[in-house]
Amino acid sequence: MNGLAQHLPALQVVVPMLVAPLVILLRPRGLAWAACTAASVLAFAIAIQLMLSVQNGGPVTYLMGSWPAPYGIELRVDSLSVLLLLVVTGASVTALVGGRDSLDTQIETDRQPYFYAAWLLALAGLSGIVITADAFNIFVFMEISSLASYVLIAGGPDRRALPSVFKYLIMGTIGATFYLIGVGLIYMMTGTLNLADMEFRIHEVADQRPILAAAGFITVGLALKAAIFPLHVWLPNAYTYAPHVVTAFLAACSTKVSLYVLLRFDFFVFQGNLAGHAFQFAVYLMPLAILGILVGSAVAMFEQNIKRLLAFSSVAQIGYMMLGASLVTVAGLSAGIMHIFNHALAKGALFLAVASFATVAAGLRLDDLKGIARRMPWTFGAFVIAGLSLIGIPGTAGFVSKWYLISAAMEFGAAGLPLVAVILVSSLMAVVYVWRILEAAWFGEEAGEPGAPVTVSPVLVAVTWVVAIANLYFGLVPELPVSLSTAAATELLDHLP
Amino acid sequence: MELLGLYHYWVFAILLMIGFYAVIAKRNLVKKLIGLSLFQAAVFLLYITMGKVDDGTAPIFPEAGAVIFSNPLPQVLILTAIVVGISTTALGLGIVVRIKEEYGSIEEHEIQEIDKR
Amino acid sequence: MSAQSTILFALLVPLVGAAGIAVAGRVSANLRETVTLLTAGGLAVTVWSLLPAVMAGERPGVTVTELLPGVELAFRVEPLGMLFAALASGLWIVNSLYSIGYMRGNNEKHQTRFYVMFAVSLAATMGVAFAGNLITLFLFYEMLTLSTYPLVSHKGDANTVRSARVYLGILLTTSIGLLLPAIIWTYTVAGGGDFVPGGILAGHVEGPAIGLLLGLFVFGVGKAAVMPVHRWLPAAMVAPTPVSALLHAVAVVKAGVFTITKVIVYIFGVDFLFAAPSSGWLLYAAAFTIIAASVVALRQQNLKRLLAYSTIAQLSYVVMAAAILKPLAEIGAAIHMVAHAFGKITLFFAAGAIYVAAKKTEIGQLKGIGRRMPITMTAFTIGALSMIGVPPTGGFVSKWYILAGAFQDDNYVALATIILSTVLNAAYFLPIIYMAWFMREEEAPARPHGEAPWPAVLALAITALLTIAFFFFHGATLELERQVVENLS
Amino acid sequence: MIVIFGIFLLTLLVITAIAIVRTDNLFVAVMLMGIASLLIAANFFLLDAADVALTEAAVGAGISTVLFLGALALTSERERAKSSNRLLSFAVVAAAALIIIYATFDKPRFGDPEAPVQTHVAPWYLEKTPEYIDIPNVVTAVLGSFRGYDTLGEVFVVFTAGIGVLFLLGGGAAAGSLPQEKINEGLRHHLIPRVVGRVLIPFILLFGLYVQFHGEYGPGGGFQAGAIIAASVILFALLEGEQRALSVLPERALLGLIAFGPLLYGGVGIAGIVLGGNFLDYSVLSSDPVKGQQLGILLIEAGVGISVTGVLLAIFHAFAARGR
Amino acid sequence: MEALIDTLSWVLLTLGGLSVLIGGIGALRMPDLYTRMHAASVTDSMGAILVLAGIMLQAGWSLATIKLIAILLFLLLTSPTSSYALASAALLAGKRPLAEIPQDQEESK
Repeated sequence: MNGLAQHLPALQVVVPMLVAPLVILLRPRGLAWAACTAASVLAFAIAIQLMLSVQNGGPVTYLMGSWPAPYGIELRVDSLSVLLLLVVTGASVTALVGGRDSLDTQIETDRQPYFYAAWLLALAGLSGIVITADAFNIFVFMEISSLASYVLIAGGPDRRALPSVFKYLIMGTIGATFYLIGVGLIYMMTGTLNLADMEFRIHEVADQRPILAAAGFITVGLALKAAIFPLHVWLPNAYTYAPHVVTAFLAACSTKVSLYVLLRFDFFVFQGNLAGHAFQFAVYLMPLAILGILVGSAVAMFEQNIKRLLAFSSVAQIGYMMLGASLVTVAGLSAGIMHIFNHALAKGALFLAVASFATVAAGLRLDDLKGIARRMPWTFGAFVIAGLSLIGIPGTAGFVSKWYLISAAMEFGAAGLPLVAVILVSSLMAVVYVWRILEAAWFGEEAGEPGAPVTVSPVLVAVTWVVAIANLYFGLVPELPVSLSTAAATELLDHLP
Repeated sequence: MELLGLYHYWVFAILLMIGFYAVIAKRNLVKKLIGLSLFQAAVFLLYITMGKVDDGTAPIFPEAGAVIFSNPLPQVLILTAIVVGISTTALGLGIVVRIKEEYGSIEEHEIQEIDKR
Repeated sequence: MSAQSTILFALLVPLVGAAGIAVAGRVSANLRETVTLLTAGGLAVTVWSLLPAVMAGERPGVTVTELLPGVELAFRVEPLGMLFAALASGLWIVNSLYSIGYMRGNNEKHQTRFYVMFAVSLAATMGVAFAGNLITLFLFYEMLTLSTYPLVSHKGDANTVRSARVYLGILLTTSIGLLLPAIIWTYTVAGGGDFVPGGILAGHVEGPAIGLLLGLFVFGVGKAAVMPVHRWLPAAMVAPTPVSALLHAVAVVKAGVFTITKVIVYIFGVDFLFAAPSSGWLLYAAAFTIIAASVVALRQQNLKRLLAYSTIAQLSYVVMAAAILKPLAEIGAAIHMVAHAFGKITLFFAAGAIYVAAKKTEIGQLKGIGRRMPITMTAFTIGALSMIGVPPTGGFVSKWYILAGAFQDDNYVALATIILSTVLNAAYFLPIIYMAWFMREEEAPARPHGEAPWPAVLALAITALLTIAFFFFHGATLELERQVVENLS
Repeated sequence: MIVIFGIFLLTLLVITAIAIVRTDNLFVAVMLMGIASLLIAANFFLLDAADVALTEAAVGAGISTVLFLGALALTSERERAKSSNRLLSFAVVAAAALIIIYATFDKPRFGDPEAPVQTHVAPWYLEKTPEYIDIPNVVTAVLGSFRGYDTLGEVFVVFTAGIGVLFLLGGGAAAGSLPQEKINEGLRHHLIPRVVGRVLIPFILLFGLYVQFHGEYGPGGGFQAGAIIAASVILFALLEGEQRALSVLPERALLGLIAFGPLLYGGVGIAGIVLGGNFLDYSVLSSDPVKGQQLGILLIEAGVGISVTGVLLAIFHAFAARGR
Repeated sequence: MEALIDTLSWVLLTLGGLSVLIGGIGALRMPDLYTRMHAASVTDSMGAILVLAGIMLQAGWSLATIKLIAILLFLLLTSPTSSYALASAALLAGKRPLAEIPQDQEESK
C-alpha cells in the first residue's frame, strides 16, 4: 500500500534498530538468530524496493517528524545510497543466513542475544549513514555502527581480537571526532547541518579558510574510518581476529560506507564550492590510492594467514575505489563506485568460504589449508570463482569495474598510462596472492587425517555459491551496478547549479 | 569579549592537542581512553562557544518578557555528543578490562610482546 | 536448428557433457568414457553442421548479452574460426579414444576430473573459435588458460606444480598485462572490437603506435609462443600426453596463432598493416623464433620436450605466414594450422604410446623400438616427415603456400627461414627415425612389450592417415580459406 | 566580570588537562578528569548552555569517573610505560594544531549576533517553538522533536554500549551465583555513611525525577535524570553491598529497562506513522498538535531516562561482578 | 536596609572566600593525609556556609533561596560523611596518622 511505501526510507533504518532491543529479551535464545535474520531480510527487501523507486522516480526524500528540511532531519535516497544500501543489507542477509552454524561455534549461546542485537545495530547504523541527508545525523549513526562493530569484532574467539578491537576503537573514535570538528567548522560558517543546504550556503561563504580546514578534518577523519592507506593499520588485525562471519559482513560494507560519506562530502558538498577542490582532491588522494593498491597487494603476496591476506587485499581494493574517485571524472567516479559493489561481492564470497574452511581446517594459515580442496570441493569451487573475480578475470564482476577503471584512466591519454600500469601490476599481484591460496588448497597434502570429504553446514556452502554465482552474473550482465553507479557519479559531479 | 572568544578557541585547540597527544603517545590503554575523552571534551567546547550570543541567556523562555537567547542547536548537538562520548568510553573500558584478564597487562607494548611469543 | 542456436549449442554441448561426465564418473569408468565419446561426437556433428553454410559464404552470428555498454558477448562464425573449430572438435574424438587407452594403460588417478576439465577446455576452445569480437575472444581465451591448468598439473607432484605455475604465470601475465591493455586500447580508439573483414583500426592509429599495439597483441597472446613468451609450452609437457597432444599441439597453441591471425586479418586489416612500416618487425620475430626453437630442439633429449620446441617453431610458421601479409601466405597460415595439427598430434600420440607401452621418454632409449611397435613408429615417421615438409604429407602443402606467399612479396627473409628450418627439422627428426628403425636395442626391456593399448594405436593410426590424406584432399580447406582472402587485396 | 571568570576557568582547565597527561598515577588522572569535567560544565554554564552544563556535570564528572574507577579497580592504578614515539606524536599533533589555528582566522567574532550560526537555522527554532510545541525550554524542544531522530540515534548509541559491555563482561549474571564476600558488602559496617546515605538516597531519586519531568520547563531531561537516578542506585550499592542493590533491581529487570527505553522511544515514532504522520511526528498523537508534541516529548524523554538508567546500572554491575 | 543587606552579604562572601583560600593553602602545606583533610574541611564547612549565606542575602526571599538552603543542607550532610569515609578508607589501606610514625619515616607516606 502506498501509505507504507512512503515511509520506506525511515523503516529501512528503524526496522533493524527496533528489533535489536527485542532480540535481547527473546527467550529461548535460539530465536535471536531468527529475529535478526528476519529483520535483515526485511531490510534487504526494503532496499530493493527503494532501488526500484529511485530508478523510476529519482531521489526519494523523507522528513523526520515532518519538520521542513534544514530545520528537521531529512532522509535522502539517491542512486549512490541505494547502491550502498543494497550492499549493506545484502551482505548482512547472506552472512546471517550462511553463518549461523559458524557463529554458534564461535559465540557462546548465552551471549548470542547481545551479539545479534549488536549485529542489527551495525546494520541499522550503516544504513542510517547512507540514507540520511544531515551531517550531524551521519555522525550519530556512524557511532552506532562503530560501537556495534567493535562489539561484533570483539566477539572473536581469539584473545588477540581484543587489542585489535581496542586499536580500532581508538582510531575509529579519533576519526569520528575529526569528522565532528569538520562538521562543526562548516556549521560555524554556514549555520546549517543539512548537506544540500550546506552546499548551497558554502557557495555564499566569502572567506573559506575554516571550510578548507573542515574539508581537511573531514577527509582525514573519514579516511581513518575507511582504512585508506596509510590509515589502514587497524583493519588487518580487526578483520583477522573477528568471527569469520562478522568479517564477511563488515569486509563487504563497513569501510565502504565511510568511503561513501567521504565521496558525499568531497563531491556533493565541497566540489565546485572550494577553489581548485577537484585538483586538491586528486593530488592528495591519488598518490595514497596508488600506494595503497601497491603496498596492500604486495603485503598480501607474502601473508601467511589467509584472513590477513584477504584483509590486506581489501586495503588494496579500497585503493582502487579511491583511485577511481580521484580521477574526478564521471567515468572514474562510476568505476570507483562500481568497484564498491563488485568488491563487496567478491570479498563476501571469499570470507564466507573462509568461514566454512575454518570449520574443517586446523587453522587459517596456508599450511593448514593444504588439500582442503579435496575435502570440501564445493566450497573451494565457490572460492575459486570469487578469487577470479577479485583478480578481475573476464566474465566475473571484478573484471567489469577494472575495465571501467582502465578505460577511465585511458581517457587521460598518455597521462593515464601509469595508472593503467599500476592497475595491471596490482592485478598480477592479485593473481599471485590468490593463487597461493588455490595452490595450497589444491595440491598440498593435508597434514592431518587423509581427506575424507567433510560435511560443513550445507546452508553456508549454498549461500557461498549464491554469492559466487552473483559474481558471475554481474560479470556477464552488469546492467544493475553499471547503471546505478553511472547515475550516482553523474549526480555527484553534475548536480551543481 | 573578543579576547574571551579568541581565548575559547585557543583553549579548544590546546585541549584538543593535549588529548590527542595522550591518545597517540601514551601506551597505557586507560590513559589512552582518558586522553580520548579529553579530546572529545575539547570539541564540545568548540560547539558551545560558537553558539554564544552577546549578553544572551540560556534558550529557555522566561515567564515574562523577551530576551536574547543563545543558539540552542549546538547545545542539542553537544548533549548528544556527550552521551556518545561516555558510551564509547564505557565500551572501551569494558574492552580494557577483558584485555587485562586475558593478558594480565594494560600496557600496549607489553601486550604486543605477549602476542609476539 | 538455426545457425545461431547451433553456435550456442556448440558451446553448451561440451559443458553439458562435462557435467554428464562428472555424474557418470561416480557410476562407472566405462559409462564415463562412453559419455566422453558421445560428447565429442555430438560436438563434432554440431560444429561440422555449420560447415556447409559457411562454405556457402554465410557468416552466422549471435549476440548473447551486452557485457558493458558497447561491449557485447557475441559470436560470429567466419572461415578461420570455422576451420579451427572443425579441426579441434574433429580431433577431440580421436583424442578421447586415445585418452581412454592412455589413461587406462597408465591407470592415472583423478580420471574423472581429467575428462571433465578436458571437456570444459574444449568448450573454451569453441568459444575462442567462434568469438565475434575481441572481448569475447579474451573471455574464452582466459577460460581456456584456467581450465587447462588442472590438466597440466594433473600429476600433482612438486615438479608438476612448479611447471604448472610457470604455465599459468606466463599465460596469465601476458594476457592480463599485455593483451588486455591492447584490447582496451583498441576499444577506446576504434570504439569497438568486432572482427570486421578489412580491419577496424585503419585510420585510428598511425605511426609507431601501430607497431606497439601489434606488439601488445602478439606477445599478449602468450599461447602463440612467439619467443620470448614460449617457456610455458615446454613446461606444459609435464601434462599427460593426451593433453599435450590435443591441447598443446592443437587447441591451446592453435588458439594462440589463431588469435594473432584473426587480429591481423580482422582487426588491423592486412592492407593497413602492410602499409604500416612499424609492423615489419613481426616477421623477424617469428623468423627468429623458428630458427631458435629448432636449434634448441636439436639439443633436447626428452622426446616430448623436443616435440614441444618443434611446436614452437611450427607455430611461428603460422605467425610468420600471417606476417607476410599476402593472400597466399594467409591461406598458407590457415592450412598450416591444419597440417601441423595432424602431424604434431600424431607425433604426440606416438610418444605417449611409447611411454605407455615401454615407459620410455628419452630419445636415447628409442633404439630399435620400431621392431616392437611398428605401427606406432610408422605413424611417428609420417608425422615427422610432415613436420619436415616432405610430400606426400600435409606439411608439404602448407609450406608450399607459405613459400608461394613469400614469393608474392619477394620476401627473402621468409624464404631463407623456411629453408633453413626445414633443414633443422630434418636434423632433429631423422636421427630418431633412424634409431628407431635401423639400430638394435642395446638391452632387452625389463618386460617385453608390443604396441600400446588398441584405442591408442587406433587413434594414432587415424591421425597418421589424416596427415597423408590432407596432402591429397585439402581442396575444401583451400576453398574455405580463400573466402578469408577474397576480401583483402 | 564574566570575561575574567571565563578566562580563569579556562586557564584552570588547561592546567588540569596538562596535569592529567603528565601524572602516571591513573587514579589521580581520573580524579583530575572529573575536575576538568566540572570546569568545562561551569564554563558551559557561562556560555548559556544550562542543559549541557548539567549533562556534562552528571555524565562527565559523575558517571565516567565511576566507570573509570571501576575499571581501575579491575586493572591497575599505575601507568608503567613512558610515552612512546613522542616525536611522531608531536608532529601529528602539531599538524592538526596548525590546521585549527589556520581555521580560526576568518571565523565569526565570538558572540556575534550576526554570525551565520545565529542567523540561519537557529532563529527558526526560537521563533517556532512557542507556536508548534509551546514549551519554555527550546533545547528540549529541538532535542525531543525537531531533531528527535538524532536523539533516537543517541539512545541507541547508549543501548549499544550497554549490550556491548554486557557482551564483553558476560553481564552481572555471575553476581547472583557467587558467594558474598566482604568486598561487595560495601560499607555495611560503617554506621555513619549508611545512615547519611539512607537519608540522602530518596532525595537524590526525587531530584532525578524532578530533572526528568522538569525538562520541558528548565534545564534537564532524560539523560541527566537517568544519570542521577543511576548514581543514586550506585550509591546504594556502594553502601549496602551490590547484592542488595541487585535484589532491589535484579538483572532481568535491568535488561528490561535497557530494552524498554529504546522501544518506548521507537514506539512513539512508529505511533506517528500509524496515526498517519511521519516517523517521530508527535503532532498526530493527540487531537491538538501542540498537546501531541508535548506528550511525545514527555514520552521520549521518559524512554531516554529509562534506557540511560538501565544501561549505566548494567555497566556498573558488570564491572562490579567482574571484581569477584 | 538594602545597602545593609548588600554590604553584609559581601562581607560574608569575602569571609567565605578567605576561608576557602585558607583551606586550600592548608591542603597544600599540611604534612599528611589526615591533617590535609582537616584543613580542607575548613573549605566545605566554613567556606560553603559563608558563601551560600552571602548569596542567599543577595537572592532575597525567592525560589533560589530555597534551593540554596537545600544545597547547604546537602553539603552539611555529605562533606563530613565523605571525609569520614575517606579517613576510614585511608586507615583500612594502612595509612597511619603522622603522629604515630617515627619522624625519620615521615616522607614515606
